[in-house]
Amino acid sequence: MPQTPMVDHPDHEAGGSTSAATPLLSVRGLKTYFKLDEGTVKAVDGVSFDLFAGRTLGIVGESGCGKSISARSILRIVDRPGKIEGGEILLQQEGDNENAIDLLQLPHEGPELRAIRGKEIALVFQEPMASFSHYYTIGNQIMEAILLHSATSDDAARARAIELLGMVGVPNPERRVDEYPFQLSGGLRQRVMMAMALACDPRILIADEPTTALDVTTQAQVLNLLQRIQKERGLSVILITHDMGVVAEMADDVVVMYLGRAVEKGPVDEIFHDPKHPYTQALLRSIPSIMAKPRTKLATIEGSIPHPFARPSGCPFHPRCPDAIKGLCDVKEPPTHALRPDRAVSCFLYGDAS
Amino acid sequence: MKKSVLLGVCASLLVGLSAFAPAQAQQPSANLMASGLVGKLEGPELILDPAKWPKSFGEAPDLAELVKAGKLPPVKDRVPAEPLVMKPLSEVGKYGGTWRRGFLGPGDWENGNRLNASDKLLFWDPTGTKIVPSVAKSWEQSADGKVIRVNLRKGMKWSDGAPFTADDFVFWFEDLYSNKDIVAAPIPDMSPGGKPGKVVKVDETTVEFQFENPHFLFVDFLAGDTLIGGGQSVRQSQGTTFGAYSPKHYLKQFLPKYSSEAQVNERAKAEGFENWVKMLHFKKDWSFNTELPTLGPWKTTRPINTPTWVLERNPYYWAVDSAGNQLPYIDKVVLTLAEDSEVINLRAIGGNYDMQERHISLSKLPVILENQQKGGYKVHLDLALHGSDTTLFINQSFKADAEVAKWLTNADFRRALSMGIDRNQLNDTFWLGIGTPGSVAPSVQMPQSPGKEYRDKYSKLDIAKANQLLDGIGLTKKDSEGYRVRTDNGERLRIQVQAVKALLPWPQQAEMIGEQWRKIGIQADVREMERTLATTRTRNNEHQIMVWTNGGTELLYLFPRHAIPVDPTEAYMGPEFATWYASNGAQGRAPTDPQMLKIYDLFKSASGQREAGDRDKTAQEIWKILVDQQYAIGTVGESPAQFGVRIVSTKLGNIPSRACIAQHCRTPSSSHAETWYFK
Amino acid sequence: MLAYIARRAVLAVLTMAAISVFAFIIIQLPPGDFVDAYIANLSASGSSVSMEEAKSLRALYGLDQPVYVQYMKWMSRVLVGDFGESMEWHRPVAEVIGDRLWLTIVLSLSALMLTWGIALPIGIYSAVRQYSALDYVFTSISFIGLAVPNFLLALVIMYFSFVLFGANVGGLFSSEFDLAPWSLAKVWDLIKHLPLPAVILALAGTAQLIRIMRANLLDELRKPYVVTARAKGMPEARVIWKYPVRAALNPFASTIAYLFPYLVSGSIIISLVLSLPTVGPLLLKALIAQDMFLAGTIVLLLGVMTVIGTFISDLVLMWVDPRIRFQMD
Amino acid sequence: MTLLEVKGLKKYFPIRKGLLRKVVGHVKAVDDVSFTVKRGETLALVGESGCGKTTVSRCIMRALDPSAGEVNFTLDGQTTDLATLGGKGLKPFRRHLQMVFQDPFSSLNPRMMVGDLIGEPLLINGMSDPAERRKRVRELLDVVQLPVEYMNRFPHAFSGGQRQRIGIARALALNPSLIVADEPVSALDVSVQAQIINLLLDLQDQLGLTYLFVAHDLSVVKHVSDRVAVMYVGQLVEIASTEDLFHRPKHPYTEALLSAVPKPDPRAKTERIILQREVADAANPPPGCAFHPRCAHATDLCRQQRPALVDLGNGHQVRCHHAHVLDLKGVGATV
Repeated sequence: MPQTPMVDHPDHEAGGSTSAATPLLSVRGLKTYFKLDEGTVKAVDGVSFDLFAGRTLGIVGESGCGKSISARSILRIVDRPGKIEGGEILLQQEGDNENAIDLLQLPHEGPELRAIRGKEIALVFQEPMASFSHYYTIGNQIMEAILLHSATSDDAARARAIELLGMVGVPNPERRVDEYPFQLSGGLRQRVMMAMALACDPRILIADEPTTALDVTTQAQVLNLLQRIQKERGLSVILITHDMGVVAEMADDVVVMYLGRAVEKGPVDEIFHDPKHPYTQALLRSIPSIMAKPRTKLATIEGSIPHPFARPSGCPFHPRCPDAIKGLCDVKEPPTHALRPDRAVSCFLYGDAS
Repeated sequence: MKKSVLLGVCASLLVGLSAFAPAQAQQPSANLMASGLVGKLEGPELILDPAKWPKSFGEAPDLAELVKAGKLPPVKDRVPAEPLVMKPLSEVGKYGGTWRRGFLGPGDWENGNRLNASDKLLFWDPTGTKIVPSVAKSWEQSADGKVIRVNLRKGMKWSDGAPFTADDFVFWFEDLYSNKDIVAAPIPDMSPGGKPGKVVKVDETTVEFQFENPHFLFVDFLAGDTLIGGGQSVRQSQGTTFGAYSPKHYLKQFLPKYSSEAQVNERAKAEGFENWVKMLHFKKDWSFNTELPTLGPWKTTRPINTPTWVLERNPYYWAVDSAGNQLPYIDKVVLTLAEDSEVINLRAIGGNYDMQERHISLSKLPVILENQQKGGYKVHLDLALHGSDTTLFINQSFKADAEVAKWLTNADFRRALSMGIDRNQLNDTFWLGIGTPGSVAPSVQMPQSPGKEYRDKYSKLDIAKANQLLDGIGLTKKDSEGYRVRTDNGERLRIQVQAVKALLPWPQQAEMIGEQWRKIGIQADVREMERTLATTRTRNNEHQIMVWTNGGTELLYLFPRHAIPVDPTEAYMGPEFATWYASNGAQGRAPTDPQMLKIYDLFKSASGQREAGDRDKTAQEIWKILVDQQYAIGTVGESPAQFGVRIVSTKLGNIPSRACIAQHCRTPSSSHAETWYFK
Repeated sequence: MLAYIARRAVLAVLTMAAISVFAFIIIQLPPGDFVDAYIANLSASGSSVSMEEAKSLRALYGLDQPVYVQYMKWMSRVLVGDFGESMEWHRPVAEVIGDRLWLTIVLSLSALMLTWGIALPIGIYSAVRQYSALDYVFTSISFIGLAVPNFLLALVIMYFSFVLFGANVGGLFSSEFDLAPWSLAKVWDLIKHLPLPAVILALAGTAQLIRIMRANLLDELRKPYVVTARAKGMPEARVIWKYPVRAALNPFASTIAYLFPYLVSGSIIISLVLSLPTVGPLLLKALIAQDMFLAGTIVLLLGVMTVIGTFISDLVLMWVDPRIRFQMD
Repeated sequence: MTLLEVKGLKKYFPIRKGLLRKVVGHVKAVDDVSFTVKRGETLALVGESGCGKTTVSRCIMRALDPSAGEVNFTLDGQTTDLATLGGKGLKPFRRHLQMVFQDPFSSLNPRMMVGDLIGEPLLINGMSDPAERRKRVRELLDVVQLPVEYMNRFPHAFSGGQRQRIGIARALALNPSLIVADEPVSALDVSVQAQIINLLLDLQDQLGLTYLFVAHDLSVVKHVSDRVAVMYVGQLVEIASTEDLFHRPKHPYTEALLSAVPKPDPRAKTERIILQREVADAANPPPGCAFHPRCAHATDLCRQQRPALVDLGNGHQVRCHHAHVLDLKGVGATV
């Protein structure tokens, strides 16, 4: 059983209303598969989670766990040969709490879907260098986003772009607007990325590893900015990261993913202080900590993440799991067990499946 | 190098395509004569008896128009009082038509020159063995051989209408030939025994060539493709100034003598030439300068250095048919530029040329025959008169490797090499069986032929005899692979054979010969070379054996260099000896081989022999020694390989079934293209 | 930026000077000279040149002088725009090349436009619809196009156009227009003759370009900025054209360097086979004939074109790729 | 017991401009860096991207030629300045200095089998007997805890962690004295990262290795190093024992760096110090202290005079004018 001290913190302080409210975005049983010659990679395999208005949902996991593909699936911009094979992505309509539209039901590449991209749900992601084209100025690329979703003039769009740049803390926005992405430092680029994402006032911001490529001090700046903007605009954020530190600092709710499955969900404090799933527990133990004593060894998870083609049978974590039950975990996939409305774990150790 | 690769590919592709040809085209060999492809040597008949000459003249309709318009004098005033009268081969022809031909650019100037070769003073009959009049009406030689008198045609005119007289000869001799700025040194043709001769005007229509020594060969020279006898078209183009006459009335304006050097130089500058000499070379070149007065049947109206070289009828041409119609019948010759000879072959097969023999490749014969009907042409095979298209010239002055030199200069060694060649295999493979295997000696049809036995002597495959000879001279030891070894160091004796891809695929042929020589234990190292490299090496005496044609040797005295090393320009049998000979012993090296010395003696003695018959006998003697000594090894000759595959439109009339293709015949001119016509 | 351009310009001029020396040396490298080549050529075709003729020819062409004298004389003329006279063509080199240069440029340009016009859309399609049926079709065709040497194709097409249609093969003009001065009718005649050689010339290039475009674009399509653009809600076609295609085209700017000499020479082998009056065969002939000034000038021209091409390609790269523009200094 | 002494190391890259490509300035990538590494210890070199830490490691490995300074390497009691040696002179030292790279994917030749990859340095250094070599490779695989049968596989068959183990085995092949590890775990997943960190610690204990550990992740550094050197814009700003540096930082930059690290505990309510502006340009550093434009404690002195690296005792060196008076927060302070 987990060694982390069990602390009773039923509710996250900012998340009091989670169970009652309708989620702004609800992902249900999402499946995104890549059919390759070598076999099918189930990058996302039946993942469900909810994003509530004004909150930050952290999706955390190691490489290959499907967190980025989940994010792209929401916008339906998964690269071929990836294909969404099933599930629902329910987006609550603005000003309408009852009816949600299922994004997966919208026509492929149709105008309805495009109207949602960028306008309703915006994306900021890793590698701010590569996320911009080097052939156009940042102004051009921000204005493009504005002009796509509103019938404004070029001049108005430009003014708005400058305003946005100022808002995200880019110094000299009037000058910077005509610069190219490669002329900016990594931190500034990520700010510009953020400005571009915010161009059309989206309700949801998906930030996919927004600070991974940045230095710590810059990361701190960007995370601060993200928090500020969220507060100012009441944004709902999906923060995708592998950095447990970032999740701990930023998220209200957390989804832990492993090999395409959500193994555990819950409020951030519970995930860190009362992890249920053996993977979450092991992961937390293996993080090097700045507070550790020098030259202390870390607890490790045996083995390595399986190759996507060699996905283990049963529970995907069972070969590395210290608590694996032979004949069960390696045979059957564990169901998701809801401990509470906002707390779930996918493991045979819980509930009455065993 | 790249080009030869390309041509190889093209050729093999065409050969590949020719596999579709019906079987009848595959084996023309045995029944060659019966195939109808090889006819008899024939051409128009010259009517030399003035009594039989026509009294009135006809002319081409377009000229008649000009006469009517007053732009041209009437035909009777244009044709000389003593014209050359020819009875066309079959019938009197009709005027008109354009003769379409292909050429390869300015480097292919001979393509057009040869159509105009009747501008020589004397010429050959269609068999290529008898001298007949051409520009000159007649000739006489003094008994001592020192004076040759040439009688011109009364009333003969240049193509611009100006009279053609003895002054044009004197002008050439004094103002051009004797001008050191234009001609650097006197030519042997004009200087028998090293003493320069001169040209003297006797009267308007009589010229004498006078020499201090007897020059019995001079008449032959005037008829041959020589510097003196070649005619204006060929000998006064491409920066050279030979021939025997020149249009004084036109060219004098470009000479300092008739104004001043400053004046002509100024004009040269104004016209974009470096100096007056360069201007003169351009102005006297009929293929570039359309204004130049000429004597040929056609004159250039669009110069050679354009995509189409156009020749149009000379309105003052001095020959008429037996009915009195001024020749030529054909209005125009259009030579279209092809970037490559493969294209010429393909276009000829496509029926795009009316008569083309130049650049047509023997290897394409099957395809050519297959498309006769469709292309609307007929194929004639004109067999050459020289002995060997592919000749192995063995360098007698080689000295870079003493051991190799020792063998190259050994007669039995050379005989063995010759007997080690399977000429039938070569003939079947590369000549489609059409050629005749044999030595270097010319065809028995030629008066200088030493006889059939010399076509065959040492020139039949006889491995046993060859091995016996090689053993006999001491090359008895062999290495593990059966090759004979050198006597100096015991290593394998390797003989280098350098070959160029030119007239025939010589490198491949040399490889085949090398294979054949395995049986006599001789290792041949074939070196394929670019043409200029090969000739430069031979000039530097670096080659051991050079593969080349012996074309032109059918008349030994007119073009001896492929038979005897006398001209350093091409002396594959011994460059050092040629230098020695040409410099009268001042340079080079004298041969020690008594047989070689005897050949030189015989060759020199010929110019002192008064009777043609005696000179022919001397030539036969020379050939006997040449064949006996095998300084050059003949393989296959008397073939149509060198421009002897003639594709002629079925629309053309008066076409000879076989034409003389020897060098002195100036193919196709000796069959007088001016008598051909479009039916 | 100006300093950069100036520096490149100075380098270009120096390179050209070096090229002129190299061009001359290359032309002089093979043994013998124009007269040797001339004699060998005539001898092989049954005519002859005597010692005397050879001597006067050498004097006429100045071949009896030392090489450096010949070079200096040539260069002093080249510098004032006179490239000397072709020994074989007996016309000023500029004139000999000039006639063919325009035809070559017209031909090469049409081949080029054809290449780009076909290859770019197909390349883009193949990349965007990777592994679709049509992609496989295009891929197979372009591999065949790459594998078959285009002169072979030219030969086959020529053979069949003769066998099937009895068509006059090769050339850029009908015989009646060969002689005619330039006129609308002649231009039309040229236009009628252009497609076959242009298609053949374009073919291998097209196949190659399809492959390059496809590979470049596949690379670009995987880059995050494409996802960014999609996430903005841009229509797919606009995403592809504005971003990855623009980036995939970038490497083509550098091909301009090779383009320029190609514009001048055309394809030598194809021109030979199809008997096109372009500069390529002229160069080949001039080299074989050792027509010094003609060959030298063409080699020089090709060198200069390469230098200019490189220079222009640098400028174009600078213009299309802001990174280069801003990171130059 | 000093194994490596870096003294006054400088590496300047010239900036050329204009028609004649004149040198108009220098990027001072490494500007007067001095430190020592004792035998058997781990010195971590930390700093943000562009601070010069990788350039320092390359100058030590002599992949780059230092512009000035000494790289004294002590072997069998004999000290040699590697900075002055040429290619031939360096050769005997190469085997004693080995490197472990960040990216285990690109640093291994994909066409060589693991056995050959690890055996290659042995072969180059004269172990020509294949059987002997195989024996050593086996030992090495054992040391890095990989199954021996992996010898005959190609690197692509392995996960990132396994590849990094192969890279480590390769570096260990010649029994080096010093291993320069350049971000050895930053490309790895968390769960695997822990394994490699532990392995590096174990190896050091077993084999008495000395590490120069170049990294940007302070959490990792905390786990592996005995001492830490912090770089900022080409200069060392602070060196101290790990304990001292993390818990009692003396340089405002170190303090900011430490505070910026996200703590994996939602309850740890750290006050993050958000540095203003961007890192200074190494081609054109500000006068005085390079950090002053971003420093909350900067005074006129800081703007005018460049501080020297001062030893505060206990080997704790700081480059700050106000080091003695500032009261800075370390990581321990909040727990």
